[in-house]
Amino acid sequence: MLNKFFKIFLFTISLVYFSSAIKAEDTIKIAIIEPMSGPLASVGLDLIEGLEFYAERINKAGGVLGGKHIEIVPYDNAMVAEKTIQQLRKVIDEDIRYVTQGVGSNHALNIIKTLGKHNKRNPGKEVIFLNHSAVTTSFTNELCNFYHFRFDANVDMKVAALVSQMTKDPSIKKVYLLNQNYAYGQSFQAAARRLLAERAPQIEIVGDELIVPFGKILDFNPYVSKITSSGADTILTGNWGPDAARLITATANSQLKVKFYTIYAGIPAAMNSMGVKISTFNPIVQVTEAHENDPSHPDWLKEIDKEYMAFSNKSPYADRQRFMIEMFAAAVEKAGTADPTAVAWAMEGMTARGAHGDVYMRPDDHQMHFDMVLSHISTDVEKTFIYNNEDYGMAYVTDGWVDMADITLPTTCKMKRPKK
Amino acid sequence: MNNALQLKNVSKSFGEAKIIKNLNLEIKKNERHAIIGPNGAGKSTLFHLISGHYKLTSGKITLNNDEINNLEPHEINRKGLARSFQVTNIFPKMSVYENIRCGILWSMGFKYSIVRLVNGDKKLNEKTYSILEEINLKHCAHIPAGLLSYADQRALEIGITIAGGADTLMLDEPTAGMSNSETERAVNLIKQISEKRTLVVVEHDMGVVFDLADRISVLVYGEIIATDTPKKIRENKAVQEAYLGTEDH
Amino acid sequence: MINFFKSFSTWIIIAVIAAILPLIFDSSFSLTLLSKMGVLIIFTVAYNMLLGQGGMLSFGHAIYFGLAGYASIHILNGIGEETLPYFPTVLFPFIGAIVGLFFGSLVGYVSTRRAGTAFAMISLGFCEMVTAMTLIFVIFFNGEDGIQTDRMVGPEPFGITFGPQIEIYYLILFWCLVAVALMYIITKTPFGRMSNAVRDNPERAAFIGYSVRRVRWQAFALSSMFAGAAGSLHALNYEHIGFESVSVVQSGAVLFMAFIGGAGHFLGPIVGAIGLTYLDSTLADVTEAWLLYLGLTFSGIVMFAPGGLAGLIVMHGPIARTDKKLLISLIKPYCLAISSVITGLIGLIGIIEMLYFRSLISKGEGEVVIFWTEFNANGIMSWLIFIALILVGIFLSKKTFPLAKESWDHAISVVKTEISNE
Amino acid sequence: MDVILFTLFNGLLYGMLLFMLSSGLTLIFGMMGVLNFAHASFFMLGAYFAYQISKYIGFIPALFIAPLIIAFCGAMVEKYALRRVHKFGHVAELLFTFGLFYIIEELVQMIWGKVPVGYHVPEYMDFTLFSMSGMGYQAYAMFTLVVSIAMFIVLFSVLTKTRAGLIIQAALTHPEIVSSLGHNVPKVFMLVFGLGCALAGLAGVLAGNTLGTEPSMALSLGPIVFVVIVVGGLGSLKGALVASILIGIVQTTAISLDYSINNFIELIGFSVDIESLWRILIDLTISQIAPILPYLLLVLMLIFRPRGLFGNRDV
Repeated sequence: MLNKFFKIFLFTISLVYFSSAIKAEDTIKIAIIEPMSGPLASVGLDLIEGLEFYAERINKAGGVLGGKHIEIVPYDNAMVAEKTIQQLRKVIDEDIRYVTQGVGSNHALNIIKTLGKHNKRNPGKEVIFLNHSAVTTSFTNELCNFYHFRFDANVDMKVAALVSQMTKDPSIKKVYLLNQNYAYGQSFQAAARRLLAERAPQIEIVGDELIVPFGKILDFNPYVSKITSSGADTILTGNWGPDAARLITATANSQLKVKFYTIYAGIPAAMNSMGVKISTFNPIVQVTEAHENDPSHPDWLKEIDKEYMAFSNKSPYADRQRFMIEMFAAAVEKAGTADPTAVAWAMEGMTARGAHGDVYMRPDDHQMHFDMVLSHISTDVEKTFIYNNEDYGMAYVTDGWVDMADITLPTTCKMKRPKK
Repeated sequence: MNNALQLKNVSKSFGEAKIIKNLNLEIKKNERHAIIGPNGAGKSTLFHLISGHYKLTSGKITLNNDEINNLEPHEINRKGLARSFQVTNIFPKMSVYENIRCGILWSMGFKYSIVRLVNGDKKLNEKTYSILEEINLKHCAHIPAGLLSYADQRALEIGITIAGGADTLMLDEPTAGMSNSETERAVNLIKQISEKRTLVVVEHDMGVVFDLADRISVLVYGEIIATDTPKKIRENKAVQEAYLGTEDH
Repeated sequence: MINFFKSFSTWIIIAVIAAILPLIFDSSFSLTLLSKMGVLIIFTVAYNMLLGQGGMLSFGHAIYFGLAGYASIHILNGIGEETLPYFPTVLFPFIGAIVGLFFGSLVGYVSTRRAGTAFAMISLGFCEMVTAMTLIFVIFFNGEDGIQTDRMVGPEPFGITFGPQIEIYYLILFWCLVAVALMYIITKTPFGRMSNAVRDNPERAAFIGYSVRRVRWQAFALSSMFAGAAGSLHALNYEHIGFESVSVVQSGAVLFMAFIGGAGHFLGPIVGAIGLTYLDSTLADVTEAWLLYLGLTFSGIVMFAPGGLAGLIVMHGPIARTDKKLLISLIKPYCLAISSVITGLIGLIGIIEMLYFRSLISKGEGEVVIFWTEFNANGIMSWLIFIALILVGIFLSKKTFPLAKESWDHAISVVKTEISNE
Repeated sequence: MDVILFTLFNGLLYGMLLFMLSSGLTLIFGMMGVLNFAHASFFMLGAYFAYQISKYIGFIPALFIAPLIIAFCGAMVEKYALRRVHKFGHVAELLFTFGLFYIIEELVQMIWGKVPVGYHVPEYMDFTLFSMSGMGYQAYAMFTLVVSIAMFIVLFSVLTKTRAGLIIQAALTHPEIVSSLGHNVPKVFMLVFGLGCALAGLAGVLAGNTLGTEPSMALSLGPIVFVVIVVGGLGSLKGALVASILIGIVQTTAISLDYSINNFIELIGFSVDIESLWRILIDLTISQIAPILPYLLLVLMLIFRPRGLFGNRDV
């Protein structure tokens, strides 16, 4: 009986094996490894959809290298770190030389480490990691790697942007730090402490709290009462997901007037779950690379946004995906080949058009630099946010721009480069 | 000091209800001792107390002059006391052979070993078959125990009970629910196995009791009202009133 | 000697097949997958020492798997940084086994007093605590990032560096065979037999001289030990360990594998580990609803075939032994019943896929590919087709199932009379 | 004084939420022995149904209709699935509900998507009723508190005063008794399971809008429910109430305590100077480990007092 089972097993595995062996030569493939199942699947699927859209735009405009198309190949990691490694090995097997990922820094870290070993052990078969959203600062500091490029600002840069904006607001005198007790939250906390001391010594830190992450805390009232008694006028938090939504809801329900300075607390899914009243009760300030209602939003980008809307029935949110693909296409053109090493050389120091001036890939650490916009959620907007045809009835209003120079931080990266 | 089992001032309460009240009982070595009494007299509770299933509220129990009232069931078993249950209590998914073999394992010093194998052990095998023979179940050694007839399952349970080599056996209603011929077979089996052992038996069937027992104790509402030979018990007025008398109605 | 080979022939065949496999599937992904199967086979069989052999349902067995992984990674990193003396990579499962045994003995001691639902709850409580700790004690667990390592450390005996995946595969294969063989032998020892006895009837087991708690505790500790060995190999395979590996999710996964494969039979968990690992790695790329199918399969197995897949096969053992013809006579009614179920399932899968598409993706005109065919999730026709398939499936099942049951009853009654005649 | 009162009140609010969540499971587990792993899933379904219903006909109708639908779903699960599994024992039932947990989570994602849905507090209850030491309390929170207290009173009086309740009570302490009373046991079980699920659903309706209604809420809430029923004691409604409030107050108090072992050591006049692994252990404040405390309580309770605070028999 067991032998029979093994035969069936052999047969199916061979089927899959051979079906995946078919290769198309006239495309440049980019593998994207994101959650397509499990609780974060919607985030992953939206990102995949976005990348497919931007790649398709390049292809419609004639592709790269005289007609080659960029093809996005999705892989599911189900938010399990081991599966990311497993899928990455599959990507390498299928001879895909570019891989992109962004949800979950632990997954990005695994890709960096695994590719580091692969690229060292298999010269001539290098794979480039285009990191579109994983923000752990160390990826472009001590962990930096020639074959890793980050297109989003890292935690320190985002905190720097938040702090720069805070210094512009004289009403901010007392700030309360509240973060999740794990790697990301701790690095947010450290950066906030450091940058507040450096750039805004007049602001007093009246509370500094680490909480157990990932929705384990149901009741935020005790925290709200601590914040109330501390007399804070601003909460600086890296919280995301339910940890952010419940904090903001509890604050609004107890009528506590504070400002929130956040990275992810105001993302579209969060603002919909909190609802208009809570999202706008206190200003929830967040930092991004662009948003639709910004007065300086360029016309060409508005055109692309419109196309995106028609394609996906969603308002655009992550402009970094656009400039990542555009820069990648330009780098391939510049290198004149799809060979990863050449493309990596080409991408160093490259610029591309951004929503507020050019975006710039710093060669020292492969960290993208760009002006960042601070905005808060409001109902008083020209274009409300739309997700799968559902109108959220609110969107973002610009508080101000932070110049690229203000968030350019020194890097500790000592990159080993291959020969040209 | 010829007592196999001795109970001194034993009491057991469940919350407010006192089930066993200050009970004293002596069971001599190698005798067949029956405990009788009306329903709810506390016979099963008494068994559970002796075998360590329940903990005493107060009092003392000794087995071959060793105090056992604070021990766990398996420790009491290792001291040489084995019992059967009112409801058939075997390993229904295992074969008859394996049921008996499990019963022998501890007495042959296998303990919790993970380095010895049971299948190839000749001594173990022989002992198992000798017990199967004793209880007349050799012919169906490799049938799952759950498929046996009721009477055979009871016989198997007695087999498990004696397998460990205990010298004191306690049987809880061994013939309950059996037909006449089955009962006869069971009584013969019990007589045969208790030849060199001490036997304590709870039984409702008076025929069986008077046939089997050397001495009888009568338990009524948690108290022993008489302990004596069958003949004298039959003549005891108090017993007749409390127990046997009710049978006549 | 010949007898020895006969009784082990199935095992040897499996070992040889497993040794040849990487020659056919030499891609890094297939090797990773095969290695993962090896690791999970050890873990699942170890888990089944509790669930199947000992009758204890644990929602927290990943603790020992994961902690052993963390320990191995730390030691590997220590060797790499030369703060720890060299320890041969081949012997790493021993480290995991020791870690697993230690924690298993500790937790087992307090949690094995009762079996059943109380035990399940304690295990869940421990699992939640340990998972929370992995996030809080960053210095040891490194939070949600987990820890990476490089398995190429120390000297290279015979030129084996354990860098290439194929070398890790053979390492895992070797330990998988050793561990599974050991666990098989354990079922034949006095402890193994008493473990089953305690599962079936703890009361009776106590009255044949065995401490029920001690047997359970020992089963728990041994099971944790093998789970630890698997955890070490897991860490070597991925050169990474993360908090998922100690979480309820990992514990649930191993429960699924053991139970769907068949907890009552020694080979069941192996079948489950291979099958689910394979499906998990391939189906998940094809459909977003993979977890729903898994949940449905699991609940279906609990309801209709509590013996799991292995149970279904073993169920036919007596029939095959009595008369091969009887078995053959079952094939036709079975095929009819199975094909009617499949008809209904195709319909159900179609509906699920279209619903998923509408709620999650919903772009373009609504083209969705199901069973290599394009359907329109917004068009009424495709819905009608799949609903019709479900109805046909139900209708056919109503006809064919009684037939299958009748043939089964007939076959089993023949077997019963044969037995009683003996 | 103010702080203590305030902490107690917050603890009470949180505790009553836990009570609503777990009272249903106490009934189910106590009477049927079924440890319903999917109990929190019914809570989640309650929130989603309430979201859908309140979108069309308002919150108050949802408060009644959603639990009824859940009760029906629960009863059907019992009738067509659990009853089948019953003969394989309690562990099999637990396994089935474990599978059910996955199924409900995926079904919810299939119908409502994977992002949180916008289920909000109704406007007419969204105002500050009173404030205490600077913190405002929303009318809705008080409404929830009143409903949960009413729920306890109604349940308690039904169980102690009515005939049906007495039968259930009897069954909670002596499960074998019901059949000997000649009652239709499967029907009683079906009703109890449906009722238990409905209670979880009601909790979902009331709490979904403040906790956030999303597919992962069942997973994050599930284990805490077990803690309450074990600590409270098997089948004891009173126990569930006390345990819920106890856990609520313990958690709330723990969060407001920023003390670590190190603080304590310093307080008694020593200073510890260790780097490395153990440093982080002694620097950890009570507020940081607050969420682990319930599970610690669960494990300790099962080890040292398996019958819980008010139970009559072991788990």
